[in-house]
Amino acid sequence: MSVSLNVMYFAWLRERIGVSSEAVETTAATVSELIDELAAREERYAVAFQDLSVIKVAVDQVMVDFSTPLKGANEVAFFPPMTGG
Amino acid sequence: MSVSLNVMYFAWLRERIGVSSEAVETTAATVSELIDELAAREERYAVAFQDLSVIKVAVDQVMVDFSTPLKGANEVAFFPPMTGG
Amino acid sequence: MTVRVQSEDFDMGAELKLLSQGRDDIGAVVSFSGLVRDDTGDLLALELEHYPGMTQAALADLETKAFARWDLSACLIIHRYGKLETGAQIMMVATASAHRRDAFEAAQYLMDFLKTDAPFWKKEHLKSGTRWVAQATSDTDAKKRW
Amino acid sequence: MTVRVQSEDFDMGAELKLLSQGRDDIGAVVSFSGLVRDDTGDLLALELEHYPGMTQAALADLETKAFARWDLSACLIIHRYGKLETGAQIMMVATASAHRRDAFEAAQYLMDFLKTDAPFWKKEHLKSGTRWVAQATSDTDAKKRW
Repeated sequence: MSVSLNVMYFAWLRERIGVSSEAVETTAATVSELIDELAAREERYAVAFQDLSVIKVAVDQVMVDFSTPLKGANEVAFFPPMTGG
Repeated sequence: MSVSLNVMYFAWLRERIGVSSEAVETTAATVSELIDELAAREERYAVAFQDLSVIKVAVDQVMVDFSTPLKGANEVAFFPPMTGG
Repeated sequence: MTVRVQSEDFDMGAELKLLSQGRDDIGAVVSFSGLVRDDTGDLLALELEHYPGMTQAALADLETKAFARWDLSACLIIHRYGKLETGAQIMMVATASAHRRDAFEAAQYLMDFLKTDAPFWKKEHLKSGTRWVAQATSDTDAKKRW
Repeated sequence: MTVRVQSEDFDMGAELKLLSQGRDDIGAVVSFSGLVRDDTGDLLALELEHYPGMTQAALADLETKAFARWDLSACLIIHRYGKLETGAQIMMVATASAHRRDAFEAAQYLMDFLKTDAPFWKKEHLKSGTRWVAQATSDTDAKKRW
């Protein structure tokens, strides 16, 4: 069963992928699977998701790890480690 | 040989002794001896210098301990532990 | 407990005044402000991006944790986004307490977590091009003491 | 490095602005302000006495030590004396540095030593009479960490 997610990208992830957010139809069960799906789409995604050690993810605005299930999720955001303050 | 000192009192020491500063002619060689001399003068001094554990002293505006010699000193100040800030 | 995320500058003095105004239980106010620094003489501007849906909640969550841990009377975080010049104010935190220790520790705690847990990203506009600021190891380390 | 000992109030915001004005090497400014607090509802005023000949030098000495120990760009201490009402500003310190850690630690250091090493004495004017504030054990203890 596929779900529709609002997928967001920030900072250099946004710049590499070229959009700040997009609607994604996916059958991915977890964040990891979603990343694999995206990376398989096009070169720009593959490049952006190359090194997962410098990527963080939030599901519905809560920071989670890559194994988190997407069941019931609406918004998934990918971004580099934060540099506020 | 006696020297002339400007002796100052602050906070409750000033209140107990009743003056904020006075000229003192003394033959005391150290701060301790000066305290003994003062305490022997009058009741108000004896009361003020009763508990030396709550009294600090500065000689020429530098904090010192009671054994410090008075040779060459001009100003001796007695006060309780500081409570700034 | 107040959190403001805005592009406009803020008036540090006015904010600090407001924090303790009309209160007689505050003995100590600590503030931190972060300014755009130019180490190399190469910086044209600093650009801050954030995740609007998440930022406010992330900062409010930090304040809630600080309140639970220290005896605080008041707390404020203001964080800007957008393009900022050298010397400009990026953000501020302020903490108020009866005692200085609580105010100091809570302000440091807020800063240490804000650096790595609030969804902001900095991009440097340099004479030689642009560069995304990487998270400092010293910042991930700083959190460990709490 | 600036020290001011005065009876008049001061403008925290203006002082903080001055501290970093026209400089691009400052990334972090930390300030502390101490206010007259009324725990019991019994306080009419707080009176501060100091030792004019010694105060300025004692505070300047603290700043010199802080500069020697941390990487500071600027430093300010303002301390008031005289009779102050509940809620009034008693004093402030501010430290500026490239990095927040230096600014935070130096400000705490200055406060910890100022509390017990600067020649100020506080007298509380209470509804029930007057009382000289005793030095807190927590204040003599606080210095030991440095």
